[in-house]
Amino acid sequence: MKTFDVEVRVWLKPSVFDPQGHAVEQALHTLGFDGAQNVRIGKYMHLTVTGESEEEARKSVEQMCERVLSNPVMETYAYELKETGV
Amino acid sequence: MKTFDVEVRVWLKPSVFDPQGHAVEQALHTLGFDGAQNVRIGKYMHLTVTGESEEEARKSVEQMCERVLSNPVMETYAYELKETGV
Amino acid sequence: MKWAVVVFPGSNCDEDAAQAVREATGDAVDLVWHDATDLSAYDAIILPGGFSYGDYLRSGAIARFSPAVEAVRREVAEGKLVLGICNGFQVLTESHLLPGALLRNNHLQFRCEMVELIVDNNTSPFTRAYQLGERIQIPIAHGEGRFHADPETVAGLRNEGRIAFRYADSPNGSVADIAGILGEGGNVLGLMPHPERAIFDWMGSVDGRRLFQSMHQYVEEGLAHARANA
Amino acid sequence: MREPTPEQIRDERVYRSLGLTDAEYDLVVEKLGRLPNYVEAGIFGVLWSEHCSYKSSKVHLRRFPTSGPQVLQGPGENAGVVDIGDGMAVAFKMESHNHPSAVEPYQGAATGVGGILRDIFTMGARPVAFLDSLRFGPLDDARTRYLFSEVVAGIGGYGNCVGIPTVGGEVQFSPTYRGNPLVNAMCVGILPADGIVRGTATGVGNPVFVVGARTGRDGIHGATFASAEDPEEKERSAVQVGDPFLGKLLMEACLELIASGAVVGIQDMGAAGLTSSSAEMASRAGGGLELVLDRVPVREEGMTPYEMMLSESQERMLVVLERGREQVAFDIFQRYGLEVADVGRVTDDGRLRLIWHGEVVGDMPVVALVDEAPVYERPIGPDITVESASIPTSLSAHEAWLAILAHPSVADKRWVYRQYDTMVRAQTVMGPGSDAALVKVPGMDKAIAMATDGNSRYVALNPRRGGQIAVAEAVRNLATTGAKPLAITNCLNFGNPEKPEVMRQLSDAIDGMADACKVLDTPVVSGNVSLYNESRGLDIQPTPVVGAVGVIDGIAKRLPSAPAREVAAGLELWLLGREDDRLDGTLYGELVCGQPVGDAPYIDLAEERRLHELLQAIAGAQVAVAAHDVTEGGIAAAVAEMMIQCDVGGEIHAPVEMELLGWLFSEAQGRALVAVEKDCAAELARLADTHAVPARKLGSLGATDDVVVRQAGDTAFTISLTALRDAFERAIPMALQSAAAGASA
Ligand SMILES: Nc1ncnc2c1ncn2[C@@H]1O[C@H](COP(=O)(O)OP(=O)(O)O)[C@@H](O)[C@H]1O
Ligand SMILES: [Mg+2]
Repeated sequence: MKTFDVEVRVWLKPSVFDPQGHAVEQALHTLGFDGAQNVRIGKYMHLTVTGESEEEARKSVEQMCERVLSNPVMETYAYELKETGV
Repeated sequence: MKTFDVEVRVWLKPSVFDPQGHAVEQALHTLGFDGAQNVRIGKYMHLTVTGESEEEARKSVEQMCERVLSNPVMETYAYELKETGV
Repeated sequence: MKWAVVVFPGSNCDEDAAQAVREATGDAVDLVWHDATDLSAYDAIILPGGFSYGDYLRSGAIARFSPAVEAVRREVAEGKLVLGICNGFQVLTESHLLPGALLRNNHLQFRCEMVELIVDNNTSPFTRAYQLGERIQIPIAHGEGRFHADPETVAGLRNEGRIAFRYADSPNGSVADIAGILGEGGNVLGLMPHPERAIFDWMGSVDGRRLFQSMHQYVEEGLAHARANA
Repeated sequence: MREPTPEQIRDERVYRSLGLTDAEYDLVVEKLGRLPNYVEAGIFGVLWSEHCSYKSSKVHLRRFPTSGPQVLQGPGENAGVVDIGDGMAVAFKMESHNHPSAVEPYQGAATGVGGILRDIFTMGARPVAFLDSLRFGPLDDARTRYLFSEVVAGIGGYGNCVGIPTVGGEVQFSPTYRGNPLVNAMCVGILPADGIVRGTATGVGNPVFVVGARTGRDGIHGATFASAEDPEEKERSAVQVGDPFLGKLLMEACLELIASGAVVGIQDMGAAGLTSSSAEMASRAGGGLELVLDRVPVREEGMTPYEMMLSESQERMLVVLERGREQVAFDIFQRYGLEVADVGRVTDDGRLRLIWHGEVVGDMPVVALVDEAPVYERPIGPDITVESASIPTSLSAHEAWLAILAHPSVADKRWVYRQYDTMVRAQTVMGPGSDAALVKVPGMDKAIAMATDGNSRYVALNPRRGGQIAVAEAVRNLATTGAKPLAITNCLNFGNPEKPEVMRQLSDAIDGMADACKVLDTPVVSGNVSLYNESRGLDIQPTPVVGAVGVIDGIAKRLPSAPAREVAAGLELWLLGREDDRLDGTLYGELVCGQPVGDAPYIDLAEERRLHELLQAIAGAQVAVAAHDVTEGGIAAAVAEMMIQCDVGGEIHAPVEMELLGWLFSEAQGRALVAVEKDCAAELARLADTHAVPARKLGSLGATDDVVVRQAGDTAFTISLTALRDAFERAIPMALQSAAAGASA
């Protein structure tokens, strides 16, 4: 059994309005960070998973992303995975 | 003036209890993803910034992170920055 | 004495706080827009509950950059009384006028109900009308009220008598059951429960009145003292 | 993507995907005198959709009574308005957000709350309360638990943030809603009786503004798909995300703008966004509007006129100002950091004209869009035969009592409402947990009473009587607190109107509701219809939901639903209304048979009205300590709820001539339970007598820690109050314990 470090990022699909990103962008402008644009805020998740192989671990992470970690109606995800301690 | 793509990740310090990560971990176990452990949930932010140079852009992103995007009392952050269209 | 209630975009307990002050003390209250740069005309300032800037990013994180919060900082240094209720408490921790932070409730839900508080300090300008150890009924209404601070900070708060109120039965997982804390100078109080919702009998409790009356008494005594010395 | 040409729209029947039938398309061509282009066809499609035009229900809705001396504004505006005396009025309305909530429960519910909020403040009213009426499948299903948890979170997420208390509502669970949950939200606002603002675009040359959020590509075709039969189609509409923070700023800015007197007309951009708001405002004024689409602030680049007109981006309003006073608007909106754009002007040629890049891209008669939208007299199925059934009494009274209190429809809803801010604004006198909510009118010794109700089991069994009961129950909840009922709003959630049997349910239920509104003197002042509530070809049970509003002058008169614990022991319990032991339509019957059985429970509207008047008299004379109405679960549930709430047991006596089990669980209407002090009992009996309402001493509180049921002098049985409390309080939290499993992060 191997253990893998996984980082998942989940964000709203581009067509979905992100009120939080919008409000934060406005706030950044007020504070003088005029160059900040297109702010979108999503989730960043860190976890460890176990699996016989990297392939198996990837499969399970993908399932988790689709079923629990993201809401496919409005979100998209991406993840990175690497074996721990290697 | 150059434009940079920036990805910021913010997460709770290890000493701080993360109830959301805990709840997601439980949910994953209920669904049979027993190997999922140490789930921590933070924020993932995407934005673009402008600057004369990469160095200047980095400085400004660091300021944003420290002043606005994270709260050092309970959070840590990391970011990646790269020039767009390059 | 004269009170200010600062209104941030998204504040929603501003009128409630003003109503409570008028009812409990009979004093004059102004609602002051967040772009105010000078609050020196006021004897006490309330940062009210609500969702300033939608609580986006972190509650209180954006409001703390308002000109009014800079003005509050100056008045705190002058020894004026500043009361942050719920979102106001969050603004105070975000602006480091109070230590610690308020995180998402441990059960992840918004929670609104009457709770029992224990008065842990009855010598501050905010709590002098209560008995030490008294149990009072004040409603809460928050999703991010779990007080967090590192152990040294919590020990410091305890040793300096700066824990003003504790929950009898914590509704959110706060460290040391903290519901409200005092600032270093004793003239800033942040608390998650809403004393302005415990003013009239029909609200189910009138225990919030004495908080505003404590502040009134303290300020009036100070003003009388100043007049006598003048 | 290139838009289809007018000819392609005709030849390839593109109009079908825009929600128009062949016949409707032909009618559009006839009204226009030419082929519609893509944006025009899209506009007709949404405005003639069921959601916007009420084409299947309109002929029936006319049978509702809508007037009365208390009515200041009936149906037709953004919300109804009634007079509450002393120069004040309340505006209120209820709306459904069923389909969006089935797809994305959190945002669906949140945007439902945001939408109804805007309907209220556009009337010039300060919103003061929300109520939510929810229906889900059984909680043993993970998807249902997910929907339920997220819908509740979404309602709280929006309501709590905008700072308006959610003070009441209901949640019912039945297999009929498994594939099609219902989310109905109601908002109530206060305004001066002479301060009503309407959604009319009058005054030729007056400027028209879009204010609030930018227009994006969200929810294009939400209104059309809300009425589509195919669930796959329903899902195609993009998810709209609510921004309660912006919603709050928009509300404050609009109320300030209205107070400035510069507003001629204002309307929310709800379903079908810019299309319905502009067409409806022009229609009400009998005039026209010209919109320059290049000036609409957009969130995304490259948006077409079609997308701009059909977008359902949230938190936007259309405002017509008095010419010359534009600066007032600019100043106010700037202070709130909101966008405001001058997008056109009022015309007198009766046309909705759209200009883009200097060209006319759409030009349609307003009358054809709104007033002459098709109206259908859909076929109505045969009369529904109703038969009283004899229901097997296989569940013992003891078992049934516990099972009923543990049924999630009856069980304690604290898990729900403690996620809502029920007290913000600091005017809540009675919040959730009482029969009706009471919210004070600031600065006056007066409170608005409100409640929602709608039991679909009764309507499924006997639509007409079920409709009567829906109104009677909602209104009774007001009277039980001592308030005077004034008017109702409603949401008619039904199945597919193309099925004659569904139209029969709709028609009969409307007749029943109208009967009750007439007798109880509570006209219908606003409402909403949601059809095509079905999944996999199965229609939901017909579910009319009623939101009732009343007033109580003098908050000291209010009757809570249970006495305070300290005063409870020693109080007498009285039953007002008739004795009944029939199990028709009861929850007991459904528990035993697995489905609704028999006729709907007994109701007599004249008796009902006398009861309501009696309850007001009791409150007015301050004779009673508490009152609670008898509804689902019958006397057994009502007694248990009162005893659980005050945490004091007691005993009750069943009449000798009644079948005990039936008597405990009958859901006969027109009844209430009252707790009185011994000294006041005679006065209570006298008042009941003058109101010609049967009244009987049912038992008393205290003396025992359990609930003792007696008949003919003997103890029939005893049930532990602790067991009842556990059943009642734990049912929903326990069912949800595994809910986290279904929820996404
Ligand atoms: N979804 C909800 N939102 C707010 N309050 C609710 C909700 N569901 C139930 N409640 C409250 O719980 C109490 C009991 O509801 P219910 O059993 O439907 O009452 P009733 O039978 O008197 O109509 C009421 O005070 C009601 O307002
Ligand atoms: Mg009731």
